[in-house]
Amino acid sequence: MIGIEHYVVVSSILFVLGVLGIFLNRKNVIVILMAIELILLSVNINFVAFSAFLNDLVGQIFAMFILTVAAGEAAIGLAILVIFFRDRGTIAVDDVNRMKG
Amino acid sequence: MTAFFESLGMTYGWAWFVATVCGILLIALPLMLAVAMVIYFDRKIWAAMALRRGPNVVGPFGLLQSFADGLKVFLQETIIPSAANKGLFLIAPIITFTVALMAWAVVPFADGAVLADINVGLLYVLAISSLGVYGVVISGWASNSKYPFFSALRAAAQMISYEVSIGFILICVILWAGTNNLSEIVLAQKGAGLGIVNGFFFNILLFPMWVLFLISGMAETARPPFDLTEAESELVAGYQTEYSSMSFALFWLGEYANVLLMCALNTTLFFGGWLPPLDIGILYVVPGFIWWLLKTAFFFFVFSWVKATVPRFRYDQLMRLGWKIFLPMSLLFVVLVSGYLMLTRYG
Amino acid sequence: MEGFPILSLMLLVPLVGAVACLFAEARAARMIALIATLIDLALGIVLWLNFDVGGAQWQFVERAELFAGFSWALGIDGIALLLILLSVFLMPICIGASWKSITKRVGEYMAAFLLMEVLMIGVFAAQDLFLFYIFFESSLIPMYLIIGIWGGDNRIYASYKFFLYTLLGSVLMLIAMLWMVNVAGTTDIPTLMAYDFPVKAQTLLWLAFFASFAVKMPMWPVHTWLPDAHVQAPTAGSVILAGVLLKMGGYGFIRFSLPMLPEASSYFADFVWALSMIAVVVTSLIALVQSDMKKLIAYSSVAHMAIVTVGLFSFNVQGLEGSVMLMLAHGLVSGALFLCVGVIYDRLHTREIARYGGLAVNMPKYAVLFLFFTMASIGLPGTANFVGEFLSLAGIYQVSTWAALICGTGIILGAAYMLYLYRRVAFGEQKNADAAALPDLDAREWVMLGALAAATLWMGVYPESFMAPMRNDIATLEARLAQAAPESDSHFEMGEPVPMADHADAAHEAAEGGAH
Amino acid sequence: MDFKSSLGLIAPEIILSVSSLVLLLVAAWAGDKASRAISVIACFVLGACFFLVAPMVCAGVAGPDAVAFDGLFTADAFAGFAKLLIFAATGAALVIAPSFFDRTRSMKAEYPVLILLAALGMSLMVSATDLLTLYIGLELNSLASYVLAAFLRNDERSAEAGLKYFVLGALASGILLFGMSLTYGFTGSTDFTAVRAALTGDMSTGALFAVIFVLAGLAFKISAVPFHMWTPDVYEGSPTPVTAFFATAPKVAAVALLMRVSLDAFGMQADAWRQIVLFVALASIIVGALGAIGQANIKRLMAFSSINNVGFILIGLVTGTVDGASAMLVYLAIYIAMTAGSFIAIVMMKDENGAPVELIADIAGLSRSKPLLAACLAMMMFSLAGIPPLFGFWGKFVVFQAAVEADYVALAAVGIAASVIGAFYYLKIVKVMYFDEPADVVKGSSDWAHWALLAISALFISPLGYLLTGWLGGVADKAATTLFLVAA
Amino acid sequence: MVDLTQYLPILIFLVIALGLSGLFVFLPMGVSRLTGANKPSKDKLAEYECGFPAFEDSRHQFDVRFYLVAILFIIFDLEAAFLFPWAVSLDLTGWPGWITMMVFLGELIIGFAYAWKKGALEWE
Repeated sequence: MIGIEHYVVVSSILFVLGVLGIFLNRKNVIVILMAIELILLSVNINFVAFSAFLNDLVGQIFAMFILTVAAGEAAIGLAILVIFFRDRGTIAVDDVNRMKG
Repeated sequence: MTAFFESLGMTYGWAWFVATVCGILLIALPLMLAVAMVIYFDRKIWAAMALRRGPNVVGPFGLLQSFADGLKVFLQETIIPSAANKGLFLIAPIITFTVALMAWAVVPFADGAVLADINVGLLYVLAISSLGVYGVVISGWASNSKYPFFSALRAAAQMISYEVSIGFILICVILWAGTNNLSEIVLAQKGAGLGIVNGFFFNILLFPMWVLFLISGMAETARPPFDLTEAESELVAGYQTEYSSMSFALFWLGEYANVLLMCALNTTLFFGGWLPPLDIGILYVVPGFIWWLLKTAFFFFVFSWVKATVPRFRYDQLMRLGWKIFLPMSLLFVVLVSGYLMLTRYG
Repeated sequence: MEGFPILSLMLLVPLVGAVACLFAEARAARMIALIATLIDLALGIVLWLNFDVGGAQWQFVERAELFAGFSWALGIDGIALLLILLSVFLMPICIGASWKSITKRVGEYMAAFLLMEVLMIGVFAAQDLFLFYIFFESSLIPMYLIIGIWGGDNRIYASYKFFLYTLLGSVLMLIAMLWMVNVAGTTDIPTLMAYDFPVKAQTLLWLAFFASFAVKMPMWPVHTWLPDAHVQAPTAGSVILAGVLLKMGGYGFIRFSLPMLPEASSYFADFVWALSMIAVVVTSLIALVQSDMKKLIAYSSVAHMAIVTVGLFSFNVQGLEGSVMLMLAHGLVSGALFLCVGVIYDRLHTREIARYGGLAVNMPKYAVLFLFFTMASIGLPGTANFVGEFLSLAGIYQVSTWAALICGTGIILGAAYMLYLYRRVAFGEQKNADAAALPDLDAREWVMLGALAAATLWMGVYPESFMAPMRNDIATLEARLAQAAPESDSHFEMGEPVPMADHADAAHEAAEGGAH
Repeated sequence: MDFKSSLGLIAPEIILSVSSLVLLLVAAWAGDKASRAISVIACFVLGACFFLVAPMVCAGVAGPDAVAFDGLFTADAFAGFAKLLIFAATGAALVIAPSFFDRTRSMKAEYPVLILLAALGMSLMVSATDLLTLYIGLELNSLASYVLAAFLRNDERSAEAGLKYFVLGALASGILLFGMSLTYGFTGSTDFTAVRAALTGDMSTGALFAVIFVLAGLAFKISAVPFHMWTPDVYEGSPTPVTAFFATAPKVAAVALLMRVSLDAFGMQADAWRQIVLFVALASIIVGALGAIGQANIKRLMAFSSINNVGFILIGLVTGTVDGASAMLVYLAIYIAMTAGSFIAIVMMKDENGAPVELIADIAGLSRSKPLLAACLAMMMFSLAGIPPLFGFWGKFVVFQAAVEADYVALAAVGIAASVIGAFYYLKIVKVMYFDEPADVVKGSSDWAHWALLAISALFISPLGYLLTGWLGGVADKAATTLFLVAA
Repeated sequence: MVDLTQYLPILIFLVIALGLSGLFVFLPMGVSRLTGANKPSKDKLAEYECGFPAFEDSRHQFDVRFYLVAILFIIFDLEAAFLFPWAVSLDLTGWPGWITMMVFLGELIIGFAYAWKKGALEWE
């Protein structure tokens, strides 16, 4: 039988993939957006799994909220990306470098 | 059916499995057959409206035309353009067709005649039909060709635009029925209109929603007059331009399966599904499936009728209709329906 | 005078003056500053006259619970009185010294000086630990600006060094203060002075205070900011720096390290002596080779302050009295020496010793006064420094012969570099034509230097005027220290000095035994 | 608490949301020419909220009376205190914006709306006593902030700032969310009180991970080391009024949130997170101080300054006592005044074309051409460095006092010693303005609103600020006490 | 745990549907090889461009309005996601539930009106 650990492990793997996607990706900012979504989805897996496991609906409600916020976040991210692309003509990660300390 | 297979000496689990597989095949295969037939009827109706004959060579009255077409594409060469993303190019039609089939899993054909009687049936339908966009977008992208790409973008924008209003329309239905389960929605329509008409359409608050749903359904399935995705004069054959052979046919099949699904949903959500039109005892003698079939066939006729008679929309008109008319209207009706229910039923 | 908040008034007058100066143009700002400082001087004299010698330890006490944690508590004992007098005495002279030499941004300059005066008086008058800290630390800002804006060529480096050195020292002190207040439950300095902190904790506390006061003092080897700051600061800045700011360190030792942490002070006495001995000798030698007048005097300040520290850490009445006297004397004399440098710097715009020579010929009045202050700095009997140095050395001699010997050497070296300086500047042939043409002192300079000379003489000839107010306080301090005073090496044997380590142990035993 | 009284408790939030929505419509219909009017209205709205919250703070509201919606939301004095700071800082960000954007004609009517929405988000954050409310508030604030960072659409740096802020901010909320999901899983609830009750005794590894992830996510939001990388870039790239906003209000919100989460929800496991916070605090102080040294852009410098200051604030958290919490609140209040004042001064520095002056080299000799402006900025710098008698000293003082009282003497010593490094670069600004030869870049005048705000903040951080210590300390004590009251 | 067995048929359906459609795609490819209909050539495999060779990369920029539609869709679709559970439990939540949702819808409508006014829905 699939236990709660399995869900947590899967979500942890997705989470780590998402984080790695942000940091290792050198090509395209869109990929970063996808990595962020991946992180949020891993969290959702956690919430839904815990919710079912605990017999408590709050987790699923939380997941709904996360979905909504993720949508808003994606929308704003895309909008900013479009602005960036208009200004700079590229969305390569390495080109996000106009400011250096 | 499970009991039948159990009586053949199987354990419960196996019996259930075999029964389920049989049920699936009982849906999928007739569906494909039906698709072949409705393509034929589509062309026939269209021809009749234009005072033409339509297919009439293959078989009696040209009945076997679709099968001949099918055989032809089956034997054709599958061309994969050299610039295409091969894997995605082949996956796209698979997704389209699979998704088109999947949605049928929760459609009740008659009382109890449903493969998976899940409590979120309507959500499931909505979810699965959203996935259809993937097939379209992937095909347009994977073709790596200009016209399919534009077509795919247009198709995606169009589908998601109307999906929004469909969502709100469905909310109205759910509000009234108080459930997400399709069978229960059908049962809720029993005598819903003045105690005698089986169907939500006979309701001053839900009738406009039905009209919206019908039109949105056409737009959602990119049927004429909303077939901007394959407007020949602009986009050749749309996202399927680069496809050939059976891959091409799968889009075709999927599209018609979706059209049929829309007809079935019209039936199920607003016209009482398998119930007879009127809540009169004698009408219940006729099996539910027949009623369902008749109603669905009727809606298909409506679809063809519209296709034959209404000129194609421009893209901006299409988007305006979806976002500026349907969406506010359906939102308004969510408020009205729920408010009415609060005042009368729950308040 | 009972009940009249004279101390607050003394703080208020220059503060108001500072604000007024900010908005005044150059001429008016000078006048405002002079008037404000003179009023404060007058108030200071009133304070002195009303000080009840032999009366209560803390006089002119003001106390108002202002804000969370600490209060507006002012009050002075004899030592603070003397240092306040020194401050208010030097301030008009500083203003006078800047009368002509400062031409740019005069208003801000005067405001900074008046602010300095507020803070200096505040430091000496504060009776609340944190109030003291605020005054103590705040003095960095005006001094930083004075050096940085009106200083010499290398002023930025000097101002930074001054600021960061002293800040680093004092923040550590803040932690120590926080801890002490937390343990003792009060911020009242007189209470804290009688509070017995755990001996174990005292070590760290003492080091934290030491970090602050040693830098301020300045003690070798953290003195390096001082020559830079002096060299770059304008004349009046140097005067105030040498005259008063350095005394804050000494005052800190008297007020905090010694009475609040007697055991630790005793424990570290050897350490302080060692540093002081090194300082006296090393900085004197360095001073010998200086070619820049201000730098030379700055190093001499370090040496003098080292004698102050040995005096303080001799733990007996002579030493303590001597150090206070030396602080006062040094405030007057080094201030005067910087003024002397300023006088010729204003004329020739160089501090290079070699550029002068034979000034005695064309500037006789100047040469006389310069000679007087040179002699005072050396410790000529009859001047203030003699009293201070003699008492300090007498004090340290009672506990450590060796320290007294080496510090005495420093005084001889002091005579060497000061006389050498004087010879090069005032005597000899007039090899530089421009230096030979310098005019003598004008009336303004004469008044300034003359006043300082008079005060120096007074202190040297009749020190009792200054000893009397602090006698009781020193006695109290000595009594407080008695429980921990290090064992003397003088009375029992002549000969081998006790190695450092043993010394420390001895001090420990004494502390634990509470003997003596 | 029934529904109706719950609504009463969220009155400021209701006002904020309704007015921001209405103003959004006004912005859409009236267009950008109405932006000034909308800003003014938004200021009034914030003012109204301010005075709605103020009595609550003074009264020290706490306990069950302050809990709305079954524990989702708590409008206690602690939240109120933070809200006051947030509203004040937000108002400042509104006031200084128009003249900044006017030069490039980029003042959009949406600016005040976004600011209001961000304020609403922060207001929710500080009142959150449930992970769900926390998340919603945080995201509302973040989303508005991302847009604000990229507000100058034609400015490359602004777009880049927005993108960076977005990516790293989203990552931060992802980390935070993951921690929250684990918290939920291991405690079975999202309510702080229940989480606190569940997290007693020995903690499982999973719960430990939950705590670490949540704290890491929040550390991101307050730009504490090692999650500070975004700060300099975002501060530099964003339009200066937005930077001023970022440096003030969200800091308060995030710190208050961090306090509530760690002291309330994770309060029973203080030993588990104390080491982490301690490390983060020291690292922030040191990195913030060292990182600022080589900066040529004053906004970047202020970014490191904010990192540095966050470190000092966190020292209060390490103590985990009421005094520590109160000290944090006092520090925050003073920090807001100092930072807002500095940024107002920075906004006021314009060259002859009206373009903002951001390079430190360009403000050389400012004390000659603009003595008052230079004096104010110098005051802010000395205050940030913590030099008495300026009020900035008091913030550091109370924090270190709390640390010493809680027996973290070594921590306080290291922290305060590191503040000397910080003093170095604050002095640099003063040095450039006062000691260097004039560069004569800063020209142009500023409007009275800027001067007024600058005067207020300067007055607040001047020695006169000490007159407020009693009152400020009292209010902060009350607020901090309510935080612990809820926890108890 | 929630009873998920009722979803099992759907899973089986998915497998069968995938198999079926996969069969339809790949079987003809094999058949055409066998029948000899498979004769790819360079021109045949070129992408369709009304007979011309392709002028440019087909994946160039496209109209930003598609982004806008996508963004709007995401938001409205998720709003619908909140409505579904609300719609089936209206009898349980009562008036507070209804009012809350109306407030939510109101906010959404304001956003919608804003987007409309700002021209996000225009498609010229």
